[in-house]
Amino acid sequence: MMNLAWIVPLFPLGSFILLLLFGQRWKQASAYVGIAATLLSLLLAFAVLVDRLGGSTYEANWTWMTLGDVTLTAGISVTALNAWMLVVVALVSWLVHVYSQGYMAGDERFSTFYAYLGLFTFAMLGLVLSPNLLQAYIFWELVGLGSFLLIGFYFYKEEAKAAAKKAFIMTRIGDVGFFIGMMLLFWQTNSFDYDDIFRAVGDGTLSPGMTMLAAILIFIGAIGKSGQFPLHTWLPDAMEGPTPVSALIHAATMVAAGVYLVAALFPLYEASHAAMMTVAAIGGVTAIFAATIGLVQTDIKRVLAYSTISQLGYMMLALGAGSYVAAIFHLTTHAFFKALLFLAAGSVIHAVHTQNIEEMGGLWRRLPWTAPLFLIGALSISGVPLFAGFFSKDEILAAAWTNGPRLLFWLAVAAALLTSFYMFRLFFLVFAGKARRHEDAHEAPASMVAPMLVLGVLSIASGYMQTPWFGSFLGEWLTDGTYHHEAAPGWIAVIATVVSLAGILLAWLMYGAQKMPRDWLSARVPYIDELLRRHYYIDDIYRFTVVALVSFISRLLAYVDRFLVEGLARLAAGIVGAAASAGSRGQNGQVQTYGAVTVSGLAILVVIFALTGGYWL
Amino acid sequence: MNNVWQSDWSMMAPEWIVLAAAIVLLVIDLALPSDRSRRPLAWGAAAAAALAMIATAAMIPAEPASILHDTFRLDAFAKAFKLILLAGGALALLLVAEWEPKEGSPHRGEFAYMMLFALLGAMMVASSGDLLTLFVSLELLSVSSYILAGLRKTASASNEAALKYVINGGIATAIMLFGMSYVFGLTGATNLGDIARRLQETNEPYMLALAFLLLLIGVSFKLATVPFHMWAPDVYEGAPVPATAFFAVVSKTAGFVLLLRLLVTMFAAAPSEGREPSSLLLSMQPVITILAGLTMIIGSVVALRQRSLKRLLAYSSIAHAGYLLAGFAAMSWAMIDSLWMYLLVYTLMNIGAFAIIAHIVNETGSDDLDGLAGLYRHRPLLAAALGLFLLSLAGIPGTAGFIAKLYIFIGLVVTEPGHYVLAAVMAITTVISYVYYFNLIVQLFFRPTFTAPLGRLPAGLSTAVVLCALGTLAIGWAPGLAYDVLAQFGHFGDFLP
Amino acid sequence: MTLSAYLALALILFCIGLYGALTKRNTVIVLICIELMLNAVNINFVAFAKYGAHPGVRGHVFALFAIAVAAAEAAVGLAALIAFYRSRKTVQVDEANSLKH
Amino acid sequence: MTFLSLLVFSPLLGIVLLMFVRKTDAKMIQWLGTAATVPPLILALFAFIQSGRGFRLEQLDEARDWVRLTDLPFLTDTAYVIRYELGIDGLSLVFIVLTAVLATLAAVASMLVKTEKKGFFLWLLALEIGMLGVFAAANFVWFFLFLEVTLVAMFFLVGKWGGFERERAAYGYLLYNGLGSALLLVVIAVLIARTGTANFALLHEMLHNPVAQGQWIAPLTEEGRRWLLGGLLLAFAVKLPAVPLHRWLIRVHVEAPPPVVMLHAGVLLKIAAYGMIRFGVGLFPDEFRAFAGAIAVFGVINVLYGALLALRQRELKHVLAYSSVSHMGVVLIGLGALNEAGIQGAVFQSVAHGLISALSFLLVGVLAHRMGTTDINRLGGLAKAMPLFSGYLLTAALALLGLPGMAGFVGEFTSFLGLFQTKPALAAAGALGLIFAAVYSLKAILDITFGRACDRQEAVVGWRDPQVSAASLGELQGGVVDLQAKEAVPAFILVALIVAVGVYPQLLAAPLDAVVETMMNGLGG
Repeated sequence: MMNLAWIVPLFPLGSFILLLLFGQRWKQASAYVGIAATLLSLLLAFAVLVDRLGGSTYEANWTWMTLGDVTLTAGISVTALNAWMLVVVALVSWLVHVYSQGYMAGDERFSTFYAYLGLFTFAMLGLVLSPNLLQAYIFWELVGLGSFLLIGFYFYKEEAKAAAKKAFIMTRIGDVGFFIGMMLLFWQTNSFDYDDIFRAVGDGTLSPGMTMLAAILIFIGAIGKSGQFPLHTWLPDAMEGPTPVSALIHAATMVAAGVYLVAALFPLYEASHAAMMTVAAIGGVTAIFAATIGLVQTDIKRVLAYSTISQLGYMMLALGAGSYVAAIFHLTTHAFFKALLFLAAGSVIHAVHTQNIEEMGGLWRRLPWTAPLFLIGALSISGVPLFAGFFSKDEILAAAWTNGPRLLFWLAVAAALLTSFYMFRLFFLVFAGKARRHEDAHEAPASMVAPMLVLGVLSIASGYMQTPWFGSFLGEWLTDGTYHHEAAPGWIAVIATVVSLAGILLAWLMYGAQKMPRDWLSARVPYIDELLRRHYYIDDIYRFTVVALVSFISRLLAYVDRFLVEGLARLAAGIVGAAASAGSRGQNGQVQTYGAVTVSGLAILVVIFALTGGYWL
Repeated sequence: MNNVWQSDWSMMAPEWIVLAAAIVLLVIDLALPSDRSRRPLAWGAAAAAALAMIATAAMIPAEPASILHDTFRLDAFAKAFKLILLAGGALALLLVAEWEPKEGSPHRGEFAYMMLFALLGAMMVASSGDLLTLFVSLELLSVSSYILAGLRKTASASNEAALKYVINGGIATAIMLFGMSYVFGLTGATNLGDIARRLQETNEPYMLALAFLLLLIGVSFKLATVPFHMWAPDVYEGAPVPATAFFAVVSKTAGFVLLLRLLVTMFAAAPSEGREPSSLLLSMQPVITILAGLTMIIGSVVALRQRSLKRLLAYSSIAHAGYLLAGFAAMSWAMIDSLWMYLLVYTLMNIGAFAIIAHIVNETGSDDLDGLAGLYRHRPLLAAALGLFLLSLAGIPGTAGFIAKLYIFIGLVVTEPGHYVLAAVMAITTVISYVYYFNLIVQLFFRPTFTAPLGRLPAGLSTAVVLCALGTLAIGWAPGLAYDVLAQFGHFGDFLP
Repeated sequence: MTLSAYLALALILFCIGLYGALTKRNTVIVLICIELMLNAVNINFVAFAKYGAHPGVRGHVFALFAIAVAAAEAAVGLAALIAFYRSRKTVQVDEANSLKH
Repeated sequence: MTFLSLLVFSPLLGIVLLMFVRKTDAKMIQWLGTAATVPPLILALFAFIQSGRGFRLEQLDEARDWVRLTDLPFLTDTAYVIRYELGIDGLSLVFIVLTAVLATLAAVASMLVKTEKKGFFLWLLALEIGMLGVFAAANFVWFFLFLEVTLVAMFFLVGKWGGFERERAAYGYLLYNGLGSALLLVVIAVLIARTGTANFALLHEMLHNPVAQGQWIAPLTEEGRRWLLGGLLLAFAVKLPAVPLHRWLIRVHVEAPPPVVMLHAGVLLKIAAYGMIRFGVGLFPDEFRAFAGAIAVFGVINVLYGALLALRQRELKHVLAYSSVSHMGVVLIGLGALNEAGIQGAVFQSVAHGLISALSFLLVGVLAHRMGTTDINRLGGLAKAMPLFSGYLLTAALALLGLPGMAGFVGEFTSFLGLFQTKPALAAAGALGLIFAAVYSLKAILDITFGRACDRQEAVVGWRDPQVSAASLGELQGGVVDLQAKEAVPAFILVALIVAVGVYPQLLAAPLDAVVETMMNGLGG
């Protein structure tokens, strides 16, 4: 089946094209096209995965472009990682397709929505199948396109417009880093193929300096796409998109692409300690940084967005700490529980028509399916034992302890505490307490609940792929059996459990039981509260530095263009014009002047001749 | 030496034709009642010029020869340039035929035969082998031209033009003659061949150089090049349009003929005081180069400010004289070839443009360039023809002007070292000239019209316009036509006596 | 008398003529000055014909032709002046300035 | 064979037929004018397909006697013989196909031109002849001849059918390009004078074969060659245009009628790229090396300068104009790289920008027609009223910013790939332009299509295009009309081509490969 893997992305592409052409006519039926296409993809992806379980790999290449003696190829490769990602992406995508049928019902651009979803799914599946950097870059940008289109889906909202633009541009900044890194690698190795690059890293063709430079540059791409500090600001704004989109793109798949990319290029990173440390440090900082902001958000989706950033930081930390398996493991579990959380949040929004958690409350009984499912997700992300998040997070903490700097480990622990706190702050504010408004809130239709159920199951079950007790299926598989679980100290699991429970307890005290005043901290250190509410002023810093600088240069150049460049041209024209006027005035109508000019011309020539004696010039 | 009566007078057939026609027309003009139209006389004159042209063409295969003690030479050079002079003359005479100044045209008969006399003078210049005949025929051209300029007796502009022409022409004649007297003094000969031979032995470099400069300045009057160009705009503006066309084309061609006959023949082998032993002509190359450059610049720059069409074309003709002088200054082997080609093309495109301007002046009495505004709307073909001539004057490919200019360029850069500065000046002034040529095109095609629609083009003008347009297009797209004719002259290998 | 004396005379005469032609306001004087320049040339021709390196009759002939041509030119010049006078009622050459720029 | 002559001059048939159509019969003129662009399109596509199937393009070479400037006895029989010579290779073919396609689409888009359609189409067809001829010429004189045909045709098209400042724009075009052409003419004259030939192949032979160099009429020193190449590059830099010689482009983009800009931005700017490759790299490979660094630097300056200025513009046409400057910088980057990837990149970028700018200006034309303005400040939220149009506009913006899967990416990617192998630091600086490209295109297009809908009356107050106003003011009373089928078809074709090239660049790479390889051999490596 692996040789058919190239068909997997084509189903959603077909859905995209069909819906673009006929969507207006099919209206609500468009959903079935999208669902069917992604289902086919999912089934085929499963088949590929099963095939891959046999242990073989598959790679196929076709000529994309010849440049003299260099042939650039396009192709697919099915490795353990790719096959795995294929299934995760296809699965989440399919679930979101199903969910959206209910969520987006009645929207006048319903078919367009499904078309865009198809485009995105196509790009994402293409990305994970790429055998070379160039192709990865192409799909990398295309998933960005899908994200951009879907964020701007409500185009008539100024906020959506701004968010879409911001998302594209911020990720583009990262992409340019990716682009340059990729080009440098090609310059050095004359190939974009992962295998060739790894070979060059291995045999020393690639100098250590260049390895580091390229790795870090490509990582900038990952920073942009995965919303890592300092290019994370687009991700919270991206919540302007419809909620299913947030679940699919900005939680489960696209934002994880950065993690995937670093994982796919892992041998390159492993060769450079500095690059690994960069990845780890950025990941660790992002994890704690985003978590702190998440504490004070009042928009349900923004809390989840910051949580996503934080969790992606975890994955980066894992990669930087050398635990490729932990990163992918967390990527997978996160995909499931974060998608679940978003879909549940979508269900809540669908029910109450607001995103402000201050206006919610007491929805536990009104949303009998959504609430428990949300709880599962929250427990999972908080790392409560027996839920999926616990296992993957534990793995990361262990990796950080054994390979990373101690500081990063403790940052990760602190982030874990914060995570469970803000997740349960969210949970209690939304579901517990008295119903504040929205007496008429009611549960979502089955098409929305069903995908959540599936994800709920996965949010628990997916953790058991890799546990201290039942063996490391995922690790073995991803590393072709060479995986050996590094025995981390047992106390790490204990600490993880303790901090997550502590966070939940604290949240319960403040928001559930309301035993503690909510402004306990903000009243004491208001400036910290302000700092967090303003997202550490990152947007403002950008506005006053980078944006100001660019617009200053731009204005400067505009003046140069208008006055210097145009001015020089006008000056030349002016000189000719002035000469014309002077010449015209010199023609004064006096015939004797004309004669005099002639005679003086003659005289000048004679005098020069007399002086130089014929040695002209 | 053969007797006068034994000379082969048939060699002068074109001259005889023109002379006879001029005298016959003169007589008819006297005899004809004053109320009869003189238009047929102009047509007759044009026919005579055309006939003379055919006669000249028929003589092309003949070996070079000379009669009258080598004062009249019929070499390839003479034939080639006579063809251009006659073509220009015939076309200008067509303009004369339709000349309708607002005070009436009582002197059209005179116009026709005076122009024939002037043409005769120009032809004789081309054939002269002697300083004396050269001088006399030049003066025939000049004096007739003064009269042509003043033919609108009652129009003050015409009078003023004639007066200015005479005064400046007189000064030019005196300067040139002064130069000739020095040449004569150094050699004691008046035959150009003799002069050239004896100059090789002269040891008076300063006097020789002075003579050269005097002659050069004297000739530059006819060429209308720096420093003797300033009369041209005034005279061109004041003179009747057919006369202006004649000055711009035939007079200028004659000037270049004179330049080649006089300066090249006499000084090509004369010694000089230069850094290395070379001829005086070559050592004077920098002077000519500078004058050519200045001419191009002044002509094309000052034209930018003109509103009168005639005056504009006057400056344009100065600029073109600069291009031609540049071709001369290069002194490559392509010199005479490229000048001939350029003058041929220049004749066609200029007369064509003047024919249409003549029509506008006839109809509106003004030659302001506003008169062109919106011409395209009522007279699209006329506008297209004028557009073609203007494009050709600007040297746009697809017209004859380009191919001629290209040849000048090639001549400029084929020498070692090449005249790159001059080529650059020529290139830049060409672009400057785009401004005023295209300004006219803008008037023709883009602007709305202000004036009453023009009437139909009369027969004489339309003949001229059609011929010129066909020539301009044909040489533009199939330059082989013209170059094959040029090849007949064997690169003027028999030019030097 | 040597050749150079004649040549100097001619040159001086030429310059006087030239000066007059370029400065005098009366057109008749201007035309006379042009005649002066042409006569300077004639002196040159005759002097060269008599004392030059190659004495002969050619110089005289040339001078005769020059005189004839000068006469023709003067005639046309005066005719032009008369026509000009008719339309402008002046013979001042500096008032012939309606055509300019 | 007369295939190429037929290809180049077939629009002449349309010109002749149009002469006989009544001025007022707008429908007939539109129909005939469009139909006249079809024969060259068919012939060009035929040649393209045939060459893809292994047909050797040299078989199409044509030569006919045209003029022999002189037959001086000391010259050889072939010296100074200028023949009418046409001949194409893969490089020319790519551009010819581009020209033919865009000409047809521009003719279709000309339906929005309402005044004096007859004259418009006459000049449009003349322009097409010129463009086709430029690429088909195998001889410097004919190359120049066709180049000047485009110059005159553009002068008329801009000066007569342009916006309010049309005459100024036309003059700017004329003078800048005239200077470029004049410089080019001097170079051509030197080459002809010294070698006695204007034929590309012969010139190549004369310049590179020591035996042939013995037949030179006058020597051409090393230094002389460098000057010639410098002149060539400067001449084409004006036409490209390279900063700081770009001001004319801005005005032409703004003032010219949109169908004309489609051809101008789409094809005419590419003549410069073509010329630099064909003559710069083709004739003076060794000397080109010395200039490569400077060209690359200018390329990067172009990219950044154009992009940074495009950021500030609030008039859509200005944005697109500066983006053209920026995109042509990528062409320079490719050339400056001077390797296979770079040169192919320059060609890709040329083609890509041709298609993309044609699409952009097709849409600009529609926008100006519907809204009476292209001022971004007066527009907004169009996606509601004109969803299809906005979709295409967004597609154009994405293509403009070099989205992978579209042609622009292939051009940029390949050019940068080239430069990264020779001057990585410079290339990295240039890559920053990719960010700015995203910013300016999205900013402009999203402000028009997304956000709050603009008030239509308010938008119209600022109309400035006299050509469209008369027609659109009448329609303004009614609602806004989305993209009509006849407008959508050309847009769709362009999008399809953009995507086709973007997805499968081998389509273009295949015909180019042999040409570029020959050039690389000339470069000695």
